[in-house]
Order: sequence, then structure tokens, then C-alpha cells
Amino acid sequence: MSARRVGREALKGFITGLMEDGRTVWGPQEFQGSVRFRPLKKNGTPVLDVPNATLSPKEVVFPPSEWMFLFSTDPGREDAFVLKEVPQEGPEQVILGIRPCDARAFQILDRVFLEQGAHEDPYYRSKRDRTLLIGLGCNTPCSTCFCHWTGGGPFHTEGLDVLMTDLGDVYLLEPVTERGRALLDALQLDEAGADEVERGKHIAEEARASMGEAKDPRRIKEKDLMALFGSPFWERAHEACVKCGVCTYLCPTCSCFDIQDEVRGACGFRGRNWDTCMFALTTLHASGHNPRPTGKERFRQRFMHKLKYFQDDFGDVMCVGCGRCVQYCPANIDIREIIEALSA
Amino acid sequence: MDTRVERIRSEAKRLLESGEVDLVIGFRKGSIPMVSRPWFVRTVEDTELLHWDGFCSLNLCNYLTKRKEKVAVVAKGCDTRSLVGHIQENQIQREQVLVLGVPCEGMLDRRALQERAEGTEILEVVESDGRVEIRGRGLERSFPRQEVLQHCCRICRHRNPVLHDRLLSAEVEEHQVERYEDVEEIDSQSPEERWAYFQNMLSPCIRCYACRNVCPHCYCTECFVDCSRPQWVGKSLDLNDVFTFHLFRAFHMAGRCTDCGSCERACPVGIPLRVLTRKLEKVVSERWGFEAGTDLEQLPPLATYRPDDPQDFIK
Amino acid sequence: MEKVGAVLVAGGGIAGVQAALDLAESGYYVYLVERNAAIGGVMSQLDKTFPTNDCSMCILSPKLVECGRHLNVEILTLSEVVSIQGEEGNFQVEVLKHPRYVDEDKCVACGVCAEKCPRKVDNPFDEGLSKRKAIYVLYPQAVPLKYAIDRDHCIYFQKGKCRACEKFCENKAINFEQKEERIRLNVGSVILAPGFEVFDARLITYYGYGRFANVVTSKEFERILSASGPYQGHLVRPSDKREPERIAWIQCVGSRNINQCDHSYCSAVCCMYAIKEAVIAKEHSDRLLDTAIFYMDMRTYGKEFEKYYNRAKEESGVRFIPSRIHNVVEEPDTRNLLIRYTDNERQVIEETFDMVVLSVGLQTPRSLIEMAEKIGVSLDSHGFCSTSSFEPVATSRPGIYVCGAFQGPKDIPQSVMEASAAASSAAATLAEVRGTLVREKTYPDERNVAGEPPRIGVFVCNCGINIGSVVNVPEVAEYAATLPNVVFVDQNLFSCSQDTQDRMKAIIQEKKLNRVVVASCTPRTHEPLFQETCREAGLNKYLFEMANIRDQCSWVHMNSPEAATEKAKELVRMAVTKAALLEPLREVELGLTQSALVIGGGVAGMTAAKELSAQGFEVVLVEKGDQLGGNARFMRHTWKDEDIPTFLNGLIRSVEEDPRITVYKNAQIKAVDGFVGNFKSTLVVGDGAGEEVTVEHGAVIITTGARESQPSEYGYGEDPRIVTMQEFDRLAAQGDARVKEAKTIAFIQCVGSREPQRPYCSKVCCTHTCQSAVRLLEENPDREVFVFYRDIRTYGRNEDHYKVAREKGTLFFRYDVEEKPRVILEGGGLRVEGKDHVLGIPVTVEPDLIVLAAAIEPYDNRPLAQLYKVPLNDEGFFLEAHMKLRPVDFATDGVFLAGLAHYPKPLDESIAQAKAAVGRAVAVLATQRLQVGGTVAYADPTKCTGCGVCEMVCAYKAVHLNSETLTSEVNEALCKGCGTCVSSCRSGALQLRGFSDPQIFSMIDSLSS
Amino acid sequence: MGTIKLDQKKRQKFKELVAPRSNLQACLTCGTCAGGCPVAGWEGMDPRKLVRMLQLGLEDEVIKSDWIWQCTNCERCTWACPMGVKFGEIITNARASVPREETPGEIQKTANNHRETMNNMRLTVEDAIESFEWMAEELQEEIPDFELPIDKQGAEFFCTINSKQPQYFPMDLQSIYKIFYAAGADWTISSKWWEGTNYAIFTGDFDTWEYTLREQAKRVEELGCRVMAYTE
Amino acid sequence: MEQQNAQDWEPKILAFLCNWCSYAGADLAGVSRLQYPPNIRIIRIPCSGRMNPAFIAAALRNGVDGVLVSGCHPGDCHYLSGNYFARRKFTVFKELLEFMGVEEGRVHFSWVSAAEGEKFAQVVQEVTEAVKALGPARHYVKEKIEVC
Repeated sequence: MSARRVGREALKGFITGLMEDGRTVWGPQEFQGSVRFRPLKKNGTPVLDVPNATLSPKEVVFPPSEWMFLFSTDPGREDAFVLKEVPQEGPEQVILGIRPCDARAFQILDRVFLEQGAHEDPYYRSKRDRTLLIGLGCNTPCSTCFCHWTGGGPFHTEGLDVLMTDLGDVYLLEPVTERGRALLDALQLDEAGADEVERGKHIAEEARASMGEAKDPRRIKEKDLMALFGSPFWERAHEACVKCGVCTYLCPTCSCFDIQDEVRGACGFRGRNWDTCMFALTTLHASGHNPRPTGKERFRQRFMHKLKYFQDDFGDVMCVGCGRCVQYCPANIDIREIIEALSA
Repeated sequence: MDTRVERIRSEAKRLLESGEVDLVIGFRKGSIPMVSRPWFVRTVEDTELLHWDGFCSLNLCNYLTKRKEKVAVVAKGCDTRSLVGHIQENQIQREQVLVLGVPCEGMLDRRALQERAEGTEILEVVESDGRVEIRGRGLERSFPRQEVLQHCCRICRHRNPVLHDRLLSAEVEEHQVERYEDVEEIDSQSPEERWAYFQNMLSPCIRCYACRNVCPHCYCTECFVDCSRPQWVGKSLDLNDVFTFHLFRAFHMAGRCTDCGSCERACPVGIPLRVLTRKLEKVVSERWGFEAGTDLEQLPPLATYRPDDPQDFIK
Repeated sequence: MEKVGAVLVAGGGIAGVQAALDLAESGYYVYLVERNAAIGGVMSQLDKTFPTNDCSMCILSPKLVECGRHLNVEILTLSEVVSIQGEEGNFQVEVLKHPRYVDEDKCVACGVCAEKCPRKVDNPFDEGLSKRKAIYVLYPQAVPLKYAIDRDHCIYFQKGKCRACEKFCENKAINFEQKEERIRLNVGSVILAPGFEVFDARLITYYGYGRFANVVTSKEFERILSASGPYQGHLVRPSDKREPERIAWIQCVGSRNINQCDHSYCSAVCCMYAIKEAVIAKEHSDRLLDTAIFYMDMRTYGKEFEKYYNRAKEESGVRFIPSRIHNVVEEPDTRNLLIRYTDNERQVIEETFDMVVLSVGLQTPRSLIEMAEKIGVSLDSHGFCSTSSFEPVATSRPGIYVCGAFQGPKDIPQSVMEASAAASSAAATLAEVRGTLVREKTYPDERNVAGEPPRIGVFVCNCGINIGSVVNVPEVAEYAATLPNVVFVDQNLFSCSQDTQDRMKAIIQEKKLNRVVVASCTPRTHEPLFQETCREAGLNKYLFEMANIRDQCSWVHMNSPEAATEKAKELVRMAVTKAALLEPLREVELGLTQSALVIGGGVAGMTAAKELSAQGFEVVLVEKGDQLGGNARFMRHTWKDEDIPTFLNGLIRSVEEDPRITVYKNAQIKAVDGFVGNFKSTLVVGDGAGEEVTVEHGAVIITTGARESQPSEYGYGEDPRIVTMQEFDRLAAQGDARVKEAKTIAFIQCVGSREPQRPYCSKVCCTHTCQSAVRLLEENPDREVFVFYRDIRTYGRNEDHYKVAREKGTLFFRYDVEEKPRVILEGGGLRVEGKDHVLGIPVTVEPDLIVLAAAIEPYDNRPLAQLYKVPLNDEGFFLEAHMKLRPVDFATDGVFLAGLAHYPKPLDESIAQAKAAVGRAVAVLATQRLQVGGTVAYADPTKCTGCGVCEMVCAYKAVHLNSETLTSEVNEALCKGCGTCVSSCRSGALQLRGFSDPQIFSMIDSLSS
Repeated sequence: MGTIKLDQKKRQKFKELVAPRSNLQACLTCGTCAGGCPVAGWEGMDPRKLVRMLQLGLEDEVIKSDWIWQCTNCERCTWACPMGVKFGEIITNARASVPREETPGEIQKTANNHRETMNNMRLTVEDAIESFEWMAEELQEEIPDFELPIDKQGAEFFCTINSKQPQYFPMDLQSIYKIFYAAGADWTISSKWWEGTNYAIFTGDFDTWEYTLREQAKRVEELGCRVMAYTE
Repeated sequence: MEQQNAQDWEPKILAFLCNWCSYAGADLAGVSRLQYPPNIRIIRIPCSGRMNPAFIAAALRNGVDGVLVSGCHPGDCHYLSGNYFARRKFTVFKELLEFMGVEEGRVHFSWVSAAEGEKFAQVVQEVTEAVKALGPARHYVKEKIEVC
């Protein structure tokens, strides 16, 4: 392994290097009242000191809304109402400063969008393939973080191409994948010293140790689906939830979307926008029937999907323990309590 | 312990024991600092968890509608105003709800506190005697409560419940604070500046609709943005559509919004949405002397009129 | 003799129009005979109407259009009744029809004739303040909208050549050969509604009218104010078209005057119209307009009048000066007008005004007096049609009824009331032949177009040259053909001509069109015609849309033909886009219960019940007390000195004996269900628990009355010699010594009326007091009668009572509300201390009896108002649908009102109103089936959140929240289709058929694409 | 005036005296009269108030007031009064109620002159005729064929003369002559009872009024004239 | 096309008129042959009460340069009170729209009675001039994308 180092003061240069070859570099930035992954401008610096961005960089590969097709509504044209694909090419891109939990989330998204055989999602595929992830380990995990419950950890490298550790004066860069290594090689960075690698390890261990005991949601997989589904537990658990959906919009693993057509003048679009299982409309049938008629069913769906169905289908929970839903829930619905309850 | 907490618990207990209500809705301590959790109490034992602190800002009116049972609700000034709105709009019957009014000294602003922690995670907040102390790893600071109130609470004119069946503590003093400084500031700008201001303000919106969903007064079965026939607002992040969504969300709140602050608190990307609703609050108050949720007998301003309403803008 | 199911209405003013519509709606064929070239009468000339400041034309015009379109109203314009032979039930009426010289079937009112006519004449519609051509339409919204030639001014008729109109008329509608016709009509009844003329102000020479340009009559002033008037609503004075800064109104010009004219009566309307004109003039004026009204008694006795008066004083700053004016002097240089008057304090004051408006009174024209004589209808001493208080719309000749100002000077609502009353009376005499002469149209079955893709036919009209000369019609047609869903396009010369209609019908069928768009003129006049054509072609009439490329293009963009053409294309595109989304709308027929409920057993209620029975309907009459009769039980004489007890006993007997009337006494309404045509009311009969009775009825008339209030001042209750008016009547009837022996009697007016707590005039007290004074003095001329009053409001012919009272020696003292007279009880005697309003010095009277004119106040009407979902005004009286034109209707269909529950009024007006309520109710009951639906709102229960805002904004109570489902429901029978609920609904649960959100959005979208 | 106590008896008097003929009771107190009265406002004069005082029984106050003498009898009030109240009637009656010695100024003396000397200025028949003829002679210089017909029997017009003219403004007589001459009228001036003004009307001296009028009428009949011409 | 000559540019204005007063007023303007600028397109609605502010937004977003909404004068409403409710909605909506940066002068309201043909023509004139003065709609127009 050849770990590299970038001095704190040299970060800008490092980023400029990443931008060569027309690469887009996404990094966490202040954006009005939140921290979001945005393409960095030349000489721009990411905000790496905050615990985690408000929104995961999921939006880089799976944007909140994207156009899929175009069509003309001009009846005079021969191709009226014929759908045409929106071209999906784009530049190579790097997500700098993605946290290990969010990077693990990409792998979960991959299962949904890419590992479905014939149903591969070309829009996701295009963006995902040209995106490299340079992750930043979490020196001081928050009290809401529980990545270690879900099979991750503050310095987990799963899903990353490069792991970055903040050593204070210096960032330690350790390649994880071949692509990551090639990138670092190409940038001709200084080799990190062994002590620096050692310091990094120490920081990682301390961070992990600070997080306390993990509760394993994988026990839920063993539970009887129908028993869980029919459990009286949901009745009270959902009561405080206002079904605002913030949890799902902030969740790095949620992948629901809704397809809509829009017409502007003589031009029509078909696109998709993020959607959420917390909304009644999501499952509303044209007939007016709604299989998930009340908040309770929607609430149950969210957790059953994340903790049970997904495990049953893919062997893993659809949660990376980033803690956003816990932090941002206006009603303090805490997924950790749900995990405990369901696995009990 | 805060005497209010005791009063809430004892009142809840009494109500449940006497069978006066089937359910008491209040707050319990949250699983993380700086947030309290709505707590639904049906048994006497559960009353012990009832709690009250500076983070009980969620508007409990959200939980009152479409219920069959008789409910008691712990309510602040703003909650009771929403309740008035709900009663007027038939979302709940007055007889069905027993209001345990809690005069409110204002709720604390999580974001402001976090900012004052300068990057250190706050693990505990202690409130006492008009001061707030935050604690975390290597962090211990304290501020006057007034400084770290939510904006909506800082400019609140109805801290005391406008409607209640029991009042759980002495009324607090009301202040005729200036509510519209920011609105007036924007008002004084040119259209170009205003346009730029709102384009900028709304650009982070991810159309998660949390502002709408968390609002006690947004209870439509089908929101106008979700309407597909006609679909006159696009659902993408096109800023024009985002703008339109917020324009009409605010419009639909005209004369109804009680400025409880839920929308702004819920917004994950921190958009200061209340400036829109407060602009309209100002309009209905100046034009028609109306203040939402303060009078059960007064019809909502768009559902009534006076023949001599001001109409200087009409040719 | 066999009865005839047709009625002739003479006079096409608002009264005639109302009577015609009521009759036509309730199953009679109506001939509406009008002297002018169009109906509309004086009301069409007015600017605004008091007390609501409604635009007169705006509220009138829909009624005129309805009249013009009604299958069972035949309008005979330029016509007059010459003679009436026969008798009640079967009259032969001879009508003289003057030639129009324009073929009404051919004229499409394109206006080219008038444009080409070289002869300008004074426009009588604008009272001569503007010019019109010798070929003319009376006013732009005229019904029928057909030109007519004014023979007296036409150059061809006067000099034998010209015929310019004929040359340019594309439709060959001019016909100089037309001759006078004598038409004989066979009708069962006749209603006289010929109206009035205003007093000729030239006769009061000292006001200078006719000599001084800036002295105008109030009617001229209406035209000056009117947006469609000679100065387009710009308030200027005639002499120099300068905006006036000071305007004076002089009241009682030709009224209350027996010296310079023979009009002892009060014209009843001038005070209100003068206030209104002053208020509106101020609104019209950019500057601070000074307005002064010189009056004797401000007679704001009607509903909401007093408040209007107060607002004019306090908010608008209109000056009210209690002085009649001696003469007006014109300053020759400025043509300003000098008025000299005295006021009690400052003595002689001179003021200069820029304009003087003479509030001219109402009178019966000479020609009408002659006609009345010819047809054997007697008139009173003032030249108005004489009627009894008990039959206020019946003339002296059976079967001939009267309404409006011919019966006596009165305002619009009273005229409308009488019109409905006259219609009801006529209908009652002809009940057995109802429906025998009315026409009904049949249509082919509607083609089911469900599931078909839109096949739109577009017809572009040239309107002669009206459109074609500006808009490039071929280009528009060509363009229309390129629009989506358009399968057929045609161009017409006149789309509305009969032959084109036939052709359109054929094309619709042949081309299997399922949507039709006509690009021509305004839907307001022509949509019904084209819709009719669609129906005849088997197409649902709501599958029709119009583009107005004449009124909105060719006529208003004459100088930019290209822009007009572009615009026409866009309007067509918008119409076509909407048309594609049009859906066939169903109009559902509902059955109805052909009976009525009358609530309140006073004279109004009993009259209504009798009248309904006479018209052949079953009635349930509910009285809360234990006897019928109401306030009339305490009354002795009508204002025409007829004996009330005799009348009342007869009425009660006839009601109780009437087999069609079921009377419940001691009964109250407990619950109400249903809506127009299908009400179900639950009564509780008897005391205590009572027995419940359920009544099914199609309409309800509320006549719950009002009561005399208990005074709380002037020592009332402290001495038996201080009594209210009603008590006085009772004592007088009983021969009580307190009245019989009283030598000196003092009356105090406005006790509890016109005060902050009851800011209305109780209307009847002044006349009653004057009449009582006369009787007291007739019984014993040595008596002394004193009246303390604020304004004597003996409106109309009641003024005679006031005059006689004065002549017999009654002394009247005017007092200010701030300085009321005082009643002092001292040493066993009574004393009234007041002030003489002329001399300004105190007066005292020591009367033996004090009579207080206590206010009339409503009962607590709230429970009933809630049950029938009808509103109350601020004072607790029921609030009718429209104070001007729907005085007995509620906004809620099927509910009507009459009598004191509406507002204080004398017996004859209550009776007229009760009959009117029946007239309106029968228009519902007689239809047998209710057509509901069409352009109405509907609610989608899956979207509705039950917030109730729709219910709050609906003026017709057509939307209500179902208490079970907590979702809104629209009652199609009540919905009028305004769409206010729709736009108020945040959740999009409500939509308006024919104007749905998708349809309107599609038009908006199509404009920009 | 203090408080008016509306005493029945007091009011009765005027009711009987004036009311029946004057329409006084019909008064609307509308103020038309006052607005048109040329002397209204002068020393408080107000015909509306005057009428009102009479209605209220303040007859004595009216009679004692100057107002009744300020009236010019122009009758603008009567002309416009909507109720036809006859102010002239009322004023004259009121003046008649004043004791003769209390009438203001010279008017009663003038009326007495009239009665005693057949004219207001106490001119003798001779003096008057001299004046008339003198002016006729003067006129003949201008109109040679003018002749003054004095006491012409059977003339159509009986011409009256204001005594001021022969006394103070003789030239005015010429104007009268010219008119008659130009009209070619058959006229005469009587040597007696030619006085054209009557002050008894103004003083309310009904007796003198009647006497002087009757005398003049008698003279007209004596001369056989058909029309009396008042030149005032 | 962005930089159009200000003199050549003609605004597109959409008017919503109530059937009973303002549409009739427009008809009267027509009958009276009053000339007004041809920039206006009229959509007839039964009552100003039917007016959903969303229509105004839709028009502006579709690139209309100005909007006029006109109804019966207070008190004249054919449906008794539709215009009163409309007035309240308009008050709120206009304030909000302008607060958020749409220029004053894009959206106009008027009361025009059936008798006010002259006023209608004048209102159209005024609105056209006001919109012209503002120039083409910029702020709230939804970007148009030409298809492929």
C-alpha cells in the first residue's frame, strides 16, 4: 500500500489536480442554511470540518430530479409525442469528502439500480461509472451515528476508492480500489510517512471505540415477516411520526422516485423526481384505492423495507447508520429504537 | 423539577383516571438532545414520562385531527392558535379536545445553539432561571435564554394559550414585539432585488415537502403540487416550479398561519420560509385587522369580506 | 266565458319586465307591450341605485335579456294599448303597433345603418344631453337589440330622399314600407305597468330650469353620472363641460307643492336618489366636491336607507340643509348659480354653486290619464291608479291589475314587489287555465359523444362587414383548420341568421361534429342561440364555445387589421383548445312538492296562504301564537281610512275555512331538511313537548312579522297617560277615557328608531301620527295636538295626512336627536318640554295624553334564519337576495319573505309583498319539475378535506359540509355556478363544470404556445 | 322671548282671525319665503319666523314687532310658497291690528291725506290741473297735435297719477302722455280722485282703503270709463 | 431574439373578465367602437369569484407579459358577493407576488361595470401602457426549451 499525504495547506492544490482532465470535483459546501455536495469551483475549498453534510452525495449520482426523455407536442411534426432519450454523457467526477457511511450507501443503491439484471438503470449507471469516491473518515462520530450497527464504521473503506484521514495538519490518503490508486498515482502526491499511517490507524480505532456497543439489525432477518408486519408495535410506534418524509429525502439509501411528464410550450419532458414511501400519493392507485391508506402502513413500510425486506432480498439492511433521520426528525423518531424493538 | 412538568403529569393522570379523556398528548424527553418527542398517554403509568422543556416546539395540533376519541392536549400559545384554526375548519370538534394550556416562554433554537457550540456536538442542555447551558465534549457554555430562542418565539405575541380548559402555569407577559422587520426590509427593496433574493433563498429546496407536511394547516388530501389534472406546477427542481410551489403554499396559508415555525424547523436545508407567511400575516392584519387563530368566532379572512374592504389597488 | 291563459303586461319597465317573467315562469303566455323601441324603462337610464349603489344597468340587463329570450314572453315594442274589451278572464285588447321601419327578424344590430345615417338628433335616452342618429337603438344593451327609425327626424320621411341606411344594410333589414298595425290580443288578464314621467321642471319657473344651462333635473344628472351617458361618466356641467366643484340639490321640485303645481303628494323617492347622486358624484369627482342637499324632511324611510343617509352625512360629507329654496339666480359671466336661503341660526346665507340639480317628482303622464279613462280604470285625485289597501294591485276594473309608479310614486323594490304581486293576482284569476297557452320546445335525443376523440367544427363569422372588413376572416378560417382536433371550418356572412343556423345544424350532423366553436360576436347575446342550434342537431349544448372576434377584435381595433387578425386567431385557438376539453353537461330534472309552507299568521302570512290557495296550491300556515291576525288585530284604519277589523275578520274566516289551507296554531318550526322544491320541515304543535308534524313543501314564505318595541324613555311605564302608538289605537278603539277625554295630546316620534341601537326608520309612525291627529281633531276640533318629530316621513300620498293635520291646527315641532323633548311628570300632570325649531326658543305643552311612536323591532329571527339558511341584516330583519330587484326572494332558492319580518311597513305594502312572495314562489311551484345542473360546481369527496371554506363563501348555501363524511357536497339545485367556492378551495376538491381548472389552464397554455 | 307655553286660548284668537283665509296653518316651515324675502335678515326679519310666531299664538309679539312694517308687500314669498300661504293677507291683517297712532312714520298721515284731499299730497284740484296742463303744453312743442283730455266723458281709459308726479316730478307726466298718445288711446285724467297710490293698504287701514277706493270707482263711473290705468 | 427593439415589442396581455359586468363592459366598448390596444386576450369566467390566482401565475409563467382581472363593482356582483371574496384573494396574492419579486404593473385588477365601455377601453389602455413600460416579462417566465 502506498499511502499519500496532502498537507492541510496543500488541499487546494490537490483539488486543482483532481480537476485536471475536466473532472468535476464535488465536495461539501455551505449552501444557504445547509451543507451540500456541490461541484467545487476552481480554488474553492470544501467544508471538511463539519460532521456530515445535510444531504448525502447521493444527489450526485441520483439527482432529486432528472430528465429522461424529450418529446414534441407539436401535432404538425412527424415525431410528435415520440419519446427521445436525453443523452447521459458527462464528465468524470470525484466526490471528495464523502463519509464512509454515505459511501456504503452507494453500494446499497448499486444493488437497486445496477444489480437487477436486465433492469439496470442507465441514468444511474452513467453517473455512477464515472464517479470516484474519496472518503473522509470520521474522527469524532456524533452521538446519532450508528454506522457500526449496520456493518460499517467511521473509517470503513467499503465503497470508497480512496480513504482520507484528517491528521490535523495533514490529510492521509489511502487508496482502496485500483481506480483510487491510479488516481492518486496520477496526482503524484507525496508518500505518507509510516508514522502518519500509524496515527491514522490510531485515530480510526479511537473513533470506533467512542461509538459504544453496536446492536445488530441483522437479527431482524431471522424474524418471521408476517409476525413483524402484523405486530401491534407499529400502532404506537408511528403515532408521533408526522409523515413529513424528511428522513427519506435525507437518507443516503432511499431510492424511490416518481416519473412525471411535463409540457412547456411545444416541448414535452419525461423525468423522474425523488419520491418517498412516507407520502400517501406514492401508492395511490388510479382507481383511488391506496394499499397503504394511513400513516401507520407507510411508517411500517419504511422500516420494514429498510430493515426486513431489503435484508431478505439482498442480505443487508438498507441503512448505513448515518444518523440523519435521527437528527432531522421533527418528532424524534429514532430508527435505532425501531431496530432494537424489531430485533428484540 | 419544573413545576409545569408536575402539573402536566398530575393533570394528565387525573384526566385519565376520571375517564374524562381517553388520551393525553404531550411531550416526553427525546432520544437525543435538543428535541422532545410527542408522547401519547393512555395509561396512568405513561404519565410519568410526560415532560416539558425548551424543545417542545413541535405543534401538537398535527395529532389532533381525524381522531375519534376524546383527547387532552398540552398546548402552547401557537398550538392553541392552530387549534382554533382547526376547529374553524372542521378538522376537530371543540368538545372533543381538552386543552391543557401551557404559557410559553419561547422554545429554544437548536440551530442557534449548535452554532454557538462551534463545531462541538451538544450532548446536554440545561435550562434554569432564564439561562440555557450547553454541554458537550469539552464544552460548557451558558447564555441568556432570550438570545437563543427560535425566531418565531422571539417575535411571538401570543405566548399564552388563546384557548384552554386548564391553564397549567401562570400566564407569561405578552410583548408587542415588532414582527416584520425582515419583511419590511425585503419590501423596501426593488423588484429586481426581491426577485433575486427569493430565487437565491429557494434554490436549495429539494422539494421534500417537509414544510408542507409538518404544517398543521396543510392537511389537504391532495396538495395542489400533487395534482395531475391539471398539473400546473412541475414537480422537478426547476426553480420556477419551486418558486411556484412556495408562492402557493404561502398563499394557501394566508390568514391561517399562526407562525408556529414548524415549516422552518422541518426544512432540512434551512430555508427561511416564514418570511413568506409573515408577509401575508402582515397583509391580512393591516388590511382587515385579522390575526389567525385568535378568535373562534371570526371567520378566516378569505372566507369572509367587508363591503368596504380596502381596494386601492383596483382600478 | 272561457278563460284565456295569457296575460298582457302594458309597460316594459322594471315592473312590467318582472311581472312578465313571473307570469311566463308560472305557466302563462305573456304579451309585453312597450311604447319605446326597447324595454328597460327609466331604470335603464339610471346610473347607480340606492341604497346598495348597484349599477342599475348591470342588475337590470340580465332580466331584460331573460325577457327577450323567454319562449313565453312576446315583446311588442313601439306599441300601445288602445282599448280593452271583455271581462276578467277573457279580454280583447287592441294594441297599436307603430312601424319600426326595420325588419326585426333581419336586423342583427351591426350598427352600419346608424353609422351611415346623416341625421343627428337629440338623444332622449340621454335626456337630450347627447346626440343620436335618426336610426337608432335606444341604448347599447337594448332588448330587443334592433334598430328603429325615428320617423319624425328621418330625412327620407321628412324630405323624401336619403335612404342611406337602406343602401348600407347588408341584411336588407330596412323597410320604409312598414305601416302602423292594429293588433287584437285575447288575454285573460291585463297588468298595467306604464310607469311615470318626471315633473316638468320648467313649470317651477323660479329655479330657471330650461333657461340656466347648469340647472339640470335629477334624471339628467343620472345620465351625466352614467358611464354610458353623454359624458362617459365624467362629471362635468353642461354649460362648459367643466368639472363642478359645488353642486346643490333642490328637493321637492314638483312635489309637496299646491301653489305652483297641483302635487300635494310626496314623490317618495327623491330624497334617496338625491343622497345617492350626491354620494356618487363625490366618488366620481377627483377633487373635493362640495355637495349640498336642500330639503324639508329627509325621507329615508326604507330598508337600509337611514344608514345610507348617515353614511352620506358622516363619511361622504354631503351637506344637508333643511331649507326649501325660493329661487336660483344665474351669474351671467360664470354661469354659476346663486342660492339664497335662511338657516335658523345664521339667517340669510348666499352660496354659489356650479350646478344645481332639481329633484323632480314623479307624475302620471297626461296620455296615461286618458288611457285610464278609456279602459275604465279609476284614478285617485293625484292621477295615480286608485287601489284599495287590501287589494293594492287590483284596479277598479276586475281582471286588470296595476304595479309600479302608476299606482303611486315609489322606488324600484316596491315596484318589483308589486309587479310580482300583480303577476300573482293575475295568475290567481287564471289558475284553471295555467299552462294552456305556453310553448314548450322539443329536441332530438342527445348524441352520446363519450369516448369519441374531439371533432371540432369552427364557424367563423363575417357579421356582414362588421368583422370581415377588419379581420381577415379567410385567414382566420385557414388558421383554425390547422388547430388540433379541428375537422371542419366554415365562414359565414351572418352566423346568426336563420338559414346559417339550419346549415350549421346539417353540418354538425353530417360531419359528426362533437364540439362546435363559433367565432363571431359576444356569447352574452348569442351563445344561447348557437347552443340551441347544437341541441337541435342532437348535440349537448355545453359542447359549444365562442370566440368573440367582433366586440373584442374588429370593432375595437379598426385601425390595426393585422393585429386584429392575429388576435382573432389566438382567440379562436383558445376557444378550440377549451372546446376539446368540453364535456356534455347534464341537466337533471327533479320532481317537486307542489305545496307551500307559510310561517307566520299575520296579514302577510294569511294573504300569502289565501293567494297560494287561489292559485291552486296546498298550503300549511304555521302561527306561533294561539290566534291569527298578528299586528293587524290592534289596528283600526288603513292609511286610506278603510276599516281593518272588518277586513281582518273576513280574512281569518276565509283562511280557516279554506280547504286547501291547513292552519297550525301554537306551532313552531323545529327542523328543516331539503332544498328548493323538496323541503321537509318539522313542526312542533302545542305547548310543552308538543306534537311533531312533518310537512313536505316545495317553497316556504317567511312572514313572521315584527313587534312594537317597549320604549325606555319619555317616562314610558311611569304614567298610564304615556302610551305607545299601538296602545293608543287600542285605547281609542275601546273608547277609553284617556283618549276620549283628552283635550291636549302630544305625539313624540322616532322613539327608539333612528337611534344607534336601531339605526333605521320605522316607516309607519309619521303617517299614523298625522292620521291620528286628523281623527282626534275631527272628533273634537277644540283639541290641541302637538307633534314632536325629527323628519315627517309621510311619503307618497300619505303627505295628504300631514297636510290635513297641519291645516286642522296640529303643531309640529322638529327636534334634533341630540336635543330631544323631555317628558316631565310633576304634581300629577304631564309636561313636554321642547324647542321650537323655527324660533329656536323653548316650548312647553301640558298634554293629557302622550303618544310615543315606538320603533318596530324584529323578533328573534335567528333560529329560523339558521334553519332555512337565510341571512339577517344587522338589525335582525331578514335580508332578501337583492335589495333592489329581488325584494321578496332569498338568495336561497325556494325561500321567500314578506311583511314586517322584512322591514317595517304599512298594511298595504305587507299585502303587496305577500302576494309578490306568492308570485315568486309559484314560479317555482308551477314548474312541476326543477331543471338543475349545467354550469354548476361539484365536489370530489376524495380530495375534500372538509375545511368548509366553500360553505362559508357560497352566497346561495348551495355547498354544505356533510356532517357524516365531513366532506362538502354541492346541491345542484341551489348552485348558480359562480365558482367562488371553486377558487376558494385549496385542495382542488371543487370544480365548476364548463369553467373547470383544466379548461381554463388549457386556454392560458394555448395562448402562449 | 322666553319659553312659550302653548296656551290653547291664546292660540284660538288668531286661528279665527287670520288662519282661515291665509292658509297659515298649512305652513311647512320650509323656509322658501325667507329665502326669497328681500328684507329677510334685516334686523332679524324672517317671514318664516313671523308666520311661526302667529302659529304659536305669539300674535301680540308679532303686532308689536318691526317686522310687519319691514315687509315691502312684494309677495315674492306668497308667489313661491309651496303651500300657498298668503303672506300679504297676514301682514296686512297684522298691521290693521296696530292702533293707528302707533303706525310708523308718515304712512297713516298720507292715508289720511288721501281720504281728506283725494290725494296723498294734499294738492288742490286746481294746482293739480295746472301741473297736468303745463306739462301738456310743454309736450306740444314736441308733438304739436297732442291734447290733454281732462275729465273727458266716455273715455276708455281712466288714467291715475301718483301725486308725487305733479308735486315733484312733473316730467314723468310727459312720459305717461306719450304712451297714451302713441297708443292712440281714448283716455282721460280726472280732476278728482286721480290719485294712483293707496297708502291705506300699507297701513292696514281697511276703512280708508275702502272709502278711497269706492270714491275713485264712483268717479270712474261718472266719467263712463271702462278701464282704470295705474301708471305706478 | 432576447434583445428586441423596445419600440417593436408588443406585450401580450391576458384578461380574465367576469361574464356579467366586465365582459359586458368589453362588449359595450365594442358596440361603442372604442379603440384600444390589440394586445389583450380575454378569457371569460362566470364571476371574478371564480378567479383562481393560479391562473395569474400560469399566465405569467407561460410568458404573458401582463394580466388583468376585472369584475363587477362592489355591490354589483351578479352572484351577490363573488367579487368581494375575489378582492380579498387578489389583495393577498398581489402582495405576495410582488413581494417575491414580480414587478408591480404586471398584474392588474379593475372593476368595470356593464355600463362602462369607456372605462374598459381606458383600463386596457392603461394596462397596456404599464406593461409596455415594464418591458417583456422576465422574472416569472418559465424557461422555454426548444425540442430536439
